[in-house]
Amino acid sequence: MDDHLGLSSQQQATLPVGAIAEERNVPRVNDLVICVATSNGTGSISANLVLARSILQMGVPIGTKNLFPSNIQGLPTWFTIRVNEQGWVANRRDVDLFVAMNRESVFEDLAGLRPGTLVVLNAELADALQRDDLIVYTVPFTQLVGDVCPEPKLRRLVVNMIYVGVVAVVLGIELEEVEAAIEKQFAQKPKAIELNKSAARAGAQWAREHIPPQDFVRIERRNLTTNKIFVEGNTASAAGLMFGGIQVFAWYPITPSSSLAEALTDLMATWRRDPVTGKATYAIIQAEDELAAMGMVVGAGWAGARAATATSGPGISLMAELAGLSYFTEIPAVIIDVQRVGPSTGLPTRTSQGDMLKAYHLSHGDCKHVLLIPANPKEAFEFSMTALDLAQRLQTLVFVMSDLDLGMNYWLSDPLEPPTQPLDRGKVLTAEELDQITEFARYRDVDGDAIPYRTLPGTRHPRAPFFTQGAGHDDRAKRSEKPEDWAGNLERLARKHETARTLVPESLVELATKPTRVGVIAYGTSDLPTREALARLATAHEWHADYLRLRALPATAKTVEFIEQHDRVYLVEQNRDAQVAAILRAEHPHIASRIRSILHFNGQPLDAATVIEQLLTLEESEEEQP
Amino acid sequence: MDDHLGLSSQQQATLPVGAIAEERNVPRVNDLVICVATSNGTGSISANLVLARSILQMGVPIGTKNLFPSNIQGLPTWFTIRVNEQGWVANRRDVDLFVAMNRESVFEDLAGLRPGTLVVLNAELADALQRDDLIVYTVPFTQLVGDVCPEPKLRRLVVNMIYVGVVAVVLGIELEEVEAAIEKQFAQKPKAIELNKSAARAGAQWAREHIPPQDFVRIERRNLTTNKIFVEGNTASAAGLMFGGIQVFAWYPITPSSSLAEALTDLMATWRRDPVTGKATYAIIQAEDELAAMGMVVGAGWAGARAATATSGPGISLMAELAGLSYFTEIPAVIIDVQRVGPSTGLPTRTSQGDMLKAYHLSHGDCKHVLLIPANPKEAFEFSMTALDLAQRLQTLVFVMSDLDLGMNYWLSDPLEPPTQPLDRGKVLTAEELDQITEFARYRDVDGDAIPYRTLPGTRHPRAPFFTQGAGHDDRAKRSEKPEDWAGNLERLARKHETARTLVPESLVELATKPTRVGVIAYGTSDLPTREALARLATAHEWHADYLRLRALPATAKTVEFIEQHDRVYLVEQNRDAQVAAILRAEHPHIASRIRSILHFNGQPLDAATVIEQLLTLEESEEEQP
Amino acid sequence: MSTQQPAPTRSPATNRIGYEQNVYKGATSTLCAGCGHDSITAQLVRALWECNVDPYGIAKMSGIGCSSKTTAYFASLSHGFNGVHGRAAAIATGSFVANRKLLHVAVSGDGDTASIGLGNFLHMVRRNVPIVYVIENNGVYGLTKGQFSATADKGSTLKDGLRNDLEPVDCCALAIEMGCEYVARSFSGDVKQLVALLKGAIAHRGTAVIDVVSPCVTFNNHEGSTKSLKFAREHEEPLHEIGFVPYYEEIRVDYEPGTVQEIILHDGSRLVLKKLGNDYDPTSREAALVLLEQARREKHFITGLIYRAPEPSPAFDEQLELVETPLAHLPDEFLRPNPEVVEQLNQLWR
Amino acid sequence: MSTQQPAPTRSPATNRIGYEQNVYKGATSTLCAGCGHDSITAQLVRALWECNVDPYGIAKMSGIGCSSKTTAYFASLSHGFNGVHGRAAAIATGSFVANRKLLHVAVSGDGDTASIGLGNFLHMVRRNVPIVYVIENNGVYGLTKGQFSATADKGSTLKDGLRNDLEPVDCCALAIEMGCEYVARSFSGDVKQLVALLKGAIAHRGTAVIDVVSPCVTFNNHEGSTKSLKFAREHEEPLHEIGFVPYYEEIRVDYEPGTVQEIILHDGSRLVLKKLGNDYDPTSREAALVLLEQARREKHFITGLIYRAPEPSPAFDEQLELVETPLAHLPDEFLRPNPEVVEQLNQLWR
Ligand SMILES: Cc1ncc(C[n+]2csc(CCOP(=O)(O)OP(=O)(O)O)c2C)c(N)n1
Ligand SMILES: Cc1ncc(C[n+]2csc(CCOP(=O)(O)OP(=O)(O)O)c2C)c(N)n1
Ligand code: SF4
Ligand code: SF4
Ligand SMILES: [Mg+2]
Ligand SMILES: [Mg+2]
Repeated sequence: MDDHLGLSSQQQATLPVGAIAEERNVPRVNDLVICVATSNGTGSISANLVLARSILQMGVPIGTKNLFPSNIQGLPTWFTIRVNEQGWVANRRDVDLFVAMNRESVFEDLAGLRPGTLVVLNAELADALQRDDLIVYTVPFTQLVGDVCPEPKLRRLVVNMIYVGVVAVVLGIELEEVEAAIEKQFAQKPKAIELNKSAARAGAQWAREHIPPQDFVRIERRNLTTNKIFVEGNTASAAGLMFGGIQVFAWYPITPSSSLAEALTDLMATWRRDPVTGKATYAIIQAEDELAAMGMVVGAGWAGARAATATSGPGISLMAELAGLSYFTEIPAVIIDVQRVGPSTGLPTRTSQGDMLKAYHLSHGDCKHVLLIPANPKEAFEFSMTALDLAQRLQTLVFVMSDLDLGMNYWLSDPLEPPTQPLDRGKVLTAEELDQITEFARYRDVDGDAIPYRTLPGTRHPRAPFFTQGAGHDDRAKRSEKPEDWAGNLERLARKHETARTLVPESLVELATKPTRVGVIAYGTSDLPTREALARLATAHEWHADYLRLRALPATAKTVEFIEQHDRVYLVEQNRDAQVAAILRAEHPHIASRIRSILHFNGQPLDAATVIEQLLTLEESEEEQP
Repeated sequence: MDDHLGLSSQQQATLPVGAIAEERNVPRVNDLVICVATSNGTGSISANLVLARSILQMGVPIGTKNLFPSNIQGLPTWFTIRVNEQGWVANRRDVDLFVAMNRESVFEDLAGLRPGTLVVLNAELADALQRDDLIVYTVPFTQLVGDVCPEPKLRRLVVNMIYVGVVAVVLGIELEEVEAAIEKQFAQKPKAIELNKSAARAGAQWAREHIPPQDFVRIERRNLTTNKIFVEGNTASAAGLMFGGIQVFAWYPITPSSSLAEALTDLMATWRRDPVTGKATYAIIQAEDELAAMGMVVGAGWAGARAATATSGPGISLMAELAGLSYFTEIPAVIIDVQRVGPSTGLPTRTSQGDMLKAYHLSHGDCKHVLLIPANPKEAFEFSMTALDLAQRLQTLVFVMSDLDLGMNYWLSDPLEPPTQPLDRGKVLTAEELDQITEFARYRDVDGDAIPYRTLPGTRHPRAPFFTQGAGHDDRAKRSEKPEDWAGNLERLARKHETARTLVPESLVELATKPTRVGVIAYGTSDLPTREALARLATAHEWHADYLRLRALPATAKTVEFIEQHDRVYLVEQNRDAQVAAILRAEHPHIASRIRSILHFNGQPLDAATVIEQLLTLEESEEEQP
Repeated sequence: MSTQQPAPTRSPATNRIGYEQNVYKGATSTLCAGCGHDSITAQLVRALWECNVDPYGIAKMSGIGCSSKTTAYFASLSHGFNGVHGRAAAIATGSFVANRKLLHVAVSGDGDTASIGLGNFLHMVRRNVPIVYVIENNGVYGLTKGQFSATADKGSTLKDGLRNDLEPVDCCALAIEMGCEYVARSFSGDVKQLVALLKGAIAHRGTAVIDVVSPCVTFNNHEGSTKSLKFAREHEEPLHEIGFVPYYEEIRVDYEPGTVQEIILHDGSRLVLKKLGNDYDPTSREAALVLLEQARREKHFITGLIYRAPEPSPAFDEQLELVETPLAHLPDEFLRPNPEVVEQLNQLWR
Repeated sequence: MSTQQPAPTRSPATNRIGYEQNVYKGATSTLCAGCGHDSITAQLVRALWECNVDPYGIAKMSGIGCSSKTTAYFASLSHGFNGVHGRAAAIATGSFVANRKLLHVAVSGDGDTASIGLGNFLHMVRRNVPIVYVIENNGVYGLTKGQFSATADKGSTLKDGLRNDLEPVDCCALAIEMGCEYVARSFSGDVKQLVALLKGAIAHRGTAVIDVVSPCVTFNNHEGSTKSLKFAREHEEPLHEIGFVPYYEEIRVDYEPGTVQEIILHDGSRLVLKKLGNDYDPTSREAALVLLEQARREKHFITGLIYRAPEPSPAFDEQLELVETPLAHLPDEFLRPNPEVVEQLNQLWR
C-alpha cells in the first residue's frame, strides 16, 4: 500500500480492488490508473492535462485527481488519471502505471507500488530502485530534454511533456491526440506549442525504440466522451453564479475556493460587462477578511442584489455571526463552501465533507440553513444558479456545499445546459404593488408558506420602508421583546424551513436490479465511488442495494420515505462525525436507528474500495446479530 | 394572560396554574408571586432586592426574575418575586400582587392581570384603571415621597422604597426584616440607609392606615432559608473561576455575560493579589472583540496558564475558528457561555438554551467540545472551577453553558463549598520528567486515554519544544499531510471525547415514587420548573415519571441507560430546535425515537405550567396511538 | 460662535424638493434623556432636510450600540439596517455597490468602530466607499453599561475603580492614514458646526468620516471626562467657523480677503471656512496629521474640517466601473448572458 | 552601505551564553528558493544569537501564510505557535501575559497583519505588549497564490489583468498612530540594517513593529513591483546607518560630533544611528508621521528606525501590575484563595 502517496484509505484494503487481469497476455483495456509524481511548482500540470485530454479525445472516460501540498514550490505532488470505460473514474487506490520524476518522494513512491506495476523512472532517480518486482522503464529525461530544448531555462518545464510521449507509447495513446491536446492546452501561448510537441514526440520516439510492448494495460479508442466537457467544479460553479445573475460577489482568498472567485472574475469580465458602455453589471470585491466578505453579501442582499461569497471551513466559522443575521433578518445570501479538511487549518489542499453539520446550523441560537450539494460540475453549475434563486425565493442564506475534490479537480461531465426559467426575484413588492394593498408587514406570513414579502431600500412609497434588525421584532419589523412575537417569528422561520424542504433539488433514486431491504445514501462527491461500489458489489458479491443520492438539506420527503422503506440504510460521508446522519437522526428520530454510517476522512477523495470494505464488514456484523 | 408582561409562554395556559385558594377567608400562606413594574434606570432594583431579602430573612424561599429591556433608561421593566415554601420558586406565569409604578406599561399591565389580583397602584396612574375585578390599593406615592425626602433629586429613587413598605404591610412581611434588608443593601452607602428606612416606614404607615387587611395571600415566618445564599449565577461563576485558579481572563462586553467579567474583576482585586507585593497573580483583559478575547485565551493556554473567557451567542459565533484551533491543537481553554436569546442579536436581555448544539460542535470540520451545564449558583461556582481543571486534564476547550436566567438573576442557593482537590494541572512534562523518558511525542496516546502529554514553552530541555499548528500533524507535532496521520489523529480526538464522557459531572436521577416507564430529562435552568411540574403532576394528576438532570455533554453512560430503560423520555429544552435531543439522537441512534421534546423558546424563564401542558398533550396523543 | 457664513435663508417650511423637516424624522428615541446621540440625530435630520436629500433614497446603516439604534430615529421614509456589532462598514459597502444611488449614512459607536469593527472600518475607508460615516464617540460602551471603549481617556476610571491605562484611538488620524478624503471632528452640542460638516459630508463623494464627541450622560459624564458635556462645551477649539453653501446658492456675504477658505465639493456645493486665529489648511494631509498629533499631545479638543483632499480620487463604484443603473435595478437581460454562451463555454471546456 | 558602527567583534563561535549560531536555526525551509522570507529568517537567527537570547526562552508566534510558516525555521529549541490567519497578535498577547519572561517574536504576513488581522494588530500595539512583531511584507498573498494584499502597490496588476486601485496600507504609520514606541522599516536584503533593527527590537520593552519588505519571488517579483527584489535593492533609501551596541559593550569608535544619534534601549543597549545627509530625528512622533506621509507621496522607499519613543510607557505587563513570576509558573497557593474565603463569600451573599 502506497500510504505516503495518500492513495490509501484510513483502513487498509482487504479486498482485491482493481480488477487485475489474471491472464497477463491479454492486456486489460481502458481500465487503469496512471500516477505521475513530480515536484510542486514545476509546471507539470500542463503535461498531465495533455496526457488526460489525449485519452479523453480517444473517447475513453477518465477522472483526474491532483494531489498537491499546501506549499508553493518544491514539495511532492501527485497527479492521478483513472481511465475506465464503464465511467468509474473516481479515486482508486492502486496504480498501474507510475511516472517517477521527483527525488524527494521517489523512495517511498516506489516502495509503495503493487508488484507488477509499470514504472516510467527518470534515469536520474535510478538509484532509488530497490526492488525487482516492478516493470521499470528507465528514461534518460535529462538527455532527451537537452536534445529538444536548446533553452536551458525552459527544460524544467518541457521535460514533463517527454513523459507524456513515453506514456502514450506504453499505453497506446495516439500521438495525434497528444498533439491536439497540446494545441488546446497552449492555445493562449502558441509559441509553446511546437516545443512541447517535439518534446512529446521525442519521448514517444525514445519509447518506441527502447520499450518493448507490454501486455498488461492498454488504452483503445472508444466513443464514450462525445459532447462531454472536462472542467473543474469551481469553474462550473462560477459559470453558475454568472448565469444565476450574480450582482455582488465578495470573497477572501482561501484554498480551495479562491479559484472559484478567480474563474468568476475572468468569466464576468468577458460576459457580464455592458456591451455598449463596457461597464460592469456586477461587483466583485476581494474583502479584507471573511467577516467583511459576508457583511458585504448581506448588505448587498438587503439592498436588492443577488449576492454570494465563496469560502472554505475557516471562512464559514468567521461568517457564523453574519449567517445568523441573514437567517433572522431574512436577507437572501449565498455561500459556496468548497470544503477542505478541518477542523482548524486542517489540510487546506485535501478534500472533505466536514462542514455539513456546521453549515446547516451555522451561527448561535436556533438556526437552520438550506444546503445544496452538487456531485459533479454540471450540478455545481446548476446549484450555484439555483442557490441564487432559492435565496431570493426563501429570503434566506443558501449554501452550496462543494468540496476540494469537485472544485479543484478536472471532471468529465455532461455539458452545461442553459437555464430554462427567468431569474426568480422572490417576493419583492414594488411601489406600484404597495399601492394595491392596504398594509405591508415585512415579517407576516401572508401566503401560508411562511415566506414574507419585502421591499427594497429606495422604493418610493410611504409604506415601503421598514427597519431591519437582528434583534427581536414583530411582524411589522418593529423592535419587540414580547415573548409571543419572538416565539411566533421563530416558529414561522421553522415553517419556512419546511417550505424549503419542498423547493430544494430532489434526491435521485436508483433501485437495485433485485428487490432489497437495504439502502445506500451518498451525497456530493461520494456519489461516483459509491455507485461504483454498488455496481461492483452487485457483480462480484451478488449484494444489492437501492441507492439514493441526497442533493440538498433539509431532506425531502422522498429521502425520508426511502429510509423508512428500508430496514437499514448506509449513509456514506466524507467526515468523521457522520454529520448528515446527525441531521437526519435529529429531525427524523423514527428512522434514526436505520441509518448506519460509512465514513471516510483522511483527506483523500473517497474510493469504491473503502465503501465496499466498510459495507461488507457492517453487513457481516448485521448477519451475526440479527 | 398578561402576555405583554412577558409572563406568558408561547402557548396559552390551559390548566389552572397557581393553586388559588378557593376559600377566600383563609389566606394562602407563603405561596404567591409579587410583580413590580417600573421604568428601566429608575433604581428600583435596590427596592426590589430589599423586598426579596426581607422575605428571605423571614425564612421563606423565594426566586426572583428581573425582566429588563435592552435599553439603558426609560423602557418598562418588571421584577418578579415568587414566594413558595416548598421551594418551587421558578418562574410562574400569574401574579398575586402587582405593583404598578410605570405609566408606559400600566394599561397593558392592568389589563393582563387575573381577576382578584391585588394591585398597589401609583395614584398618578389611577386613570389607567379600567376594570373592577381587581383589588386595588391606590397609593399617593408622590405625596408620600415628598414627605420623607426633602431632596427633590433623590425622590425618584426613594419612591421605590415606599412601595416596599406598602407591600410589606399588605403581605405581612415584618418591618424589622425590611429594615435589616435595607442595611444590607446599602452597606456601602451608609448615608442612604436612614432615608430608605424612613421611606419604607412611611409606606408601611400609610398602608396600615389605609389598607384593610386582605385574606388572599400572606407571608409567614418559617425556617427554610437558613445558611442559604442569595446570589447571581454570574457572580458565583466568577467565584468559581477564582477558586479554579484562573490566570488569564479575556473578555469583550456583551449582555448577559459582562457582569460575570465585572464580578471577577472585583473578586480578583480583593483575593488574588499577592499579599506581599500587592501585585496581580492574574490578568483580566478587556479585549477589542471576541476574536481577540478567544485568541488571548488560546495563547495563554498554550503558554501554560489557566485561561477563560465569558461571552454570549454572538461571541461564540465569532470565537468559532479559534475554538477549532483549541480543539485541534489540544490547548486548554474555557468559554462560559451565558446564553441569551438568538439567533442573531436576538433578545439580549432574555434567557435561552439556544447555543447548546452550536457550542457542542463549534467550528468547521469535525469538532466536539465538552459542555458543563450548571443549574444553580452552587453549580455555576463548581462547574466554572471544574471547567478549568477539565480543560487542563483533557487539553481541550470546555464550555460552561450558563444562561441569562441563571447568570443575571438572584437565586437562593446552597452555600458554596471550598474545593477538596488541588488544581489539576493535567499531563504536563517538566524538564526533569523529560530526562526520564526517551521520547516525547506531543500527540501520542501513551496512556490509552487518548490524552497526550505536553510541555510548556520555556521548558529548558532539548526534547521539550514542539511546533503547534492548526494544520495536519503527526504524533510528534510535525506537519503532515499523510492520510493516515490525519485520520489517526482525528480518531484519537474522538476517543479523547469518549474519555471526557467518563470525566464530566454525572447526571442526577430522581426516581418516581411509583414505578414508571416514562422518564423526563432537563438541564440547566430547566431543572427547577421541571421538578416542580413533576411534583405537581404526581399530586394533581397521579402522573409519575423518573427524572434525570443532565449536567454535561457528552452524555454519560448513565444518561444513555436512563433513556434505554424508559419507553419514552421527555427532554425539556429552552430552545426551538431540540438541540440536546439532536446531539443525543445523533450519537445514540438506538434511543433516538424514545426522546420526545418539550420546548420553550420565548425568552421567558421556563415555568412549570409550560412543562405540564406540553407533557399532558404529548401523553394524550401517546395514548391515542399506542 | 458668531457667524460670517452666507446669510442664512430663513428656514422655509419645506425644502427645495417639497418636504418638511418632519419628514426626515424617525421613531421616538429610547435613549437616555440628554444623550448626545439624540442631538446628533437632530442635526442629521436637519442636514438631510437642508440638503434636499430624497427622503426615500437613504440607506441607514449601523452596528450595535446605543448610537447604532439611532438609525431608527431619523428618515423614517427610508430603509434602515441595524446589523451586527462592528460590521456596519462592511454591510454598508455591500449595500452601496448594490445600489449606488442611495445616500448611505452609517451611524456607529466608538466601540463599534474603534474596537470590534476597526479593521473593517479602515478597509471601508481605504476603498473610498461613498458613505457618510458618523462616529458617535462617547468614550464608553453605552449599551452594555459603561465599560471603557477604545476612545476612553487615558487614566479615566470606572465606578468600580478600574483604570484605563491606554491612549484613546484617534479615528480621524487613522482614517487619514487610510486615505480618507473627508475627515472631520465635531461635538454633538455644536449644532451649527455639526450641521455644516454633515452637509459637507453629504455633498462629498467618497467616504466621509465625522468623529463626533457625543456625551453619554449615564456612564461617562463625570467630572474630568473629556467626553462629558461640560468638558466638551468648555474646551472645544473650533479650527474655523464653517458654513455650507449648496451648489444652487451664491455666497451673499463678502469676506475680507485671506480670512476665508472655500472647499468645493463634488456637486459644486462649498464649505466656507472662516479662519479663527490659527492658519490651518485642511487640504494638506501632512498638516492634518501634525494637527492631530499636536492636539493629542497637548490634549486639545479641536473640531472642524480636519482634512479634505484637494483632488478627490475615484470612489469605490468608479473603481469597480459599475454601470450607471444601480445593480439592484438591472433587468434580467443584463444579468444573464445569452443561452448561446453556455454552448460557448461547453465548447471551451471540451 | 559602509559602516561606522562600533568595530564589529569578530563573530565568535559561541555567544556570551555559550551557544553556537546553529542552535538558533530551525527546520529546513519549504519556501520557494529565493523567497525574501528566508533571508529574514536568517537575520532573525543572527539577531537572536548575537543578542544572547536564551534559545529555550522564545515564544514564536505567527498566523497563516508563507511568512507565518517561518516560525518553524528558526529557534528550534523553543516552542512555536502557528495559529490561525490574522490572530497572531491576539494569541501572542495571551501567551505573553501567561509568561512574560519569554521573548515573544511574532512573524506575520502583510495579509495576516494589514487585512484580516488589522484590528487585532493595532490593538496589540495600543496595549504595548512586549513583542517583536515582524511583518514580512511582500504586497501579496503568497500562500494562496498571488492575490493582492492590502500593501500591494496601487496600479499593480495580476497575471489575469486585474488591477489594484487602492493605496497600500502603511503599517508603520498606523502603528505610530496607535502609540507604538518602536517602529522600523527595512528590506529583507539589507542584512546589516535588518539585524541591527531586530536587535534593537529585542532590547526594546514594549511592542516593536518592523515592517520588512520581503520579495515574493514567485508572485510579486515582476518589473515595476515596488516589492520586487530589484526595485527594493535599487530604491532603498536608508535614513541612517545603524549599529547595535549591546549593553555590555563600550562604543569603540569615535564619531564626529553631530553625525551620530544614540538611542538607549530598555536594557542599556544602544542603537547608534549615523546620519546620512538628511537630519531625521526618530524620537519625534510628528517627524515620523511627516516622514512617512512624504515617503508615501513621493513614493520613496525609506528604511531605518522610523520612531522610538524618547520615554517609553509602561508595557502591558506593567499596566496589568503582574507579579514578577510568570503567571504560568505560579504554584497553587497563589492561584487559589484560602478555603475560608469561600465562607466569607457565603457570608457576604447571605
Ligand atoms: C459580537 C457582539 N459582541 C458584543 C456585543 C454587545 N454590545 C452591544 S453594543 C456594544 C458596545 C456599544 O458601544 P458603542 O459602539 O461605543 O456604542 P454606544 O452604546 O456607546 O453608543 C457591545 C459590546 C454585541 N452586540 N455583539
Ligand atoms: C480565516 C482564513 N482565511 C483565509 C485563509 C487562507 N490564507 C492562508 S495564508 C493567506 C494569506 C497569506 O498572505 P500573507 O499574510 O501576506 O502571507 P504570505 O504568504 O504572503 O507570506 C490566506 C488568505 C486562512 N488560512 N484562514
Ligand atoms: S447609556 Fe449613554 S450612550 Fe446610551 S443612551 Fe444612555 S446616555 Fe446615551
Ligand atoms: S509564494 Fe512567495 S512568499 Fe510564498 S514562499 Fe514563494 S516566494 Fe515566498
Ligand atoms: Mg460608545
Ligand atoms: Mg504577503
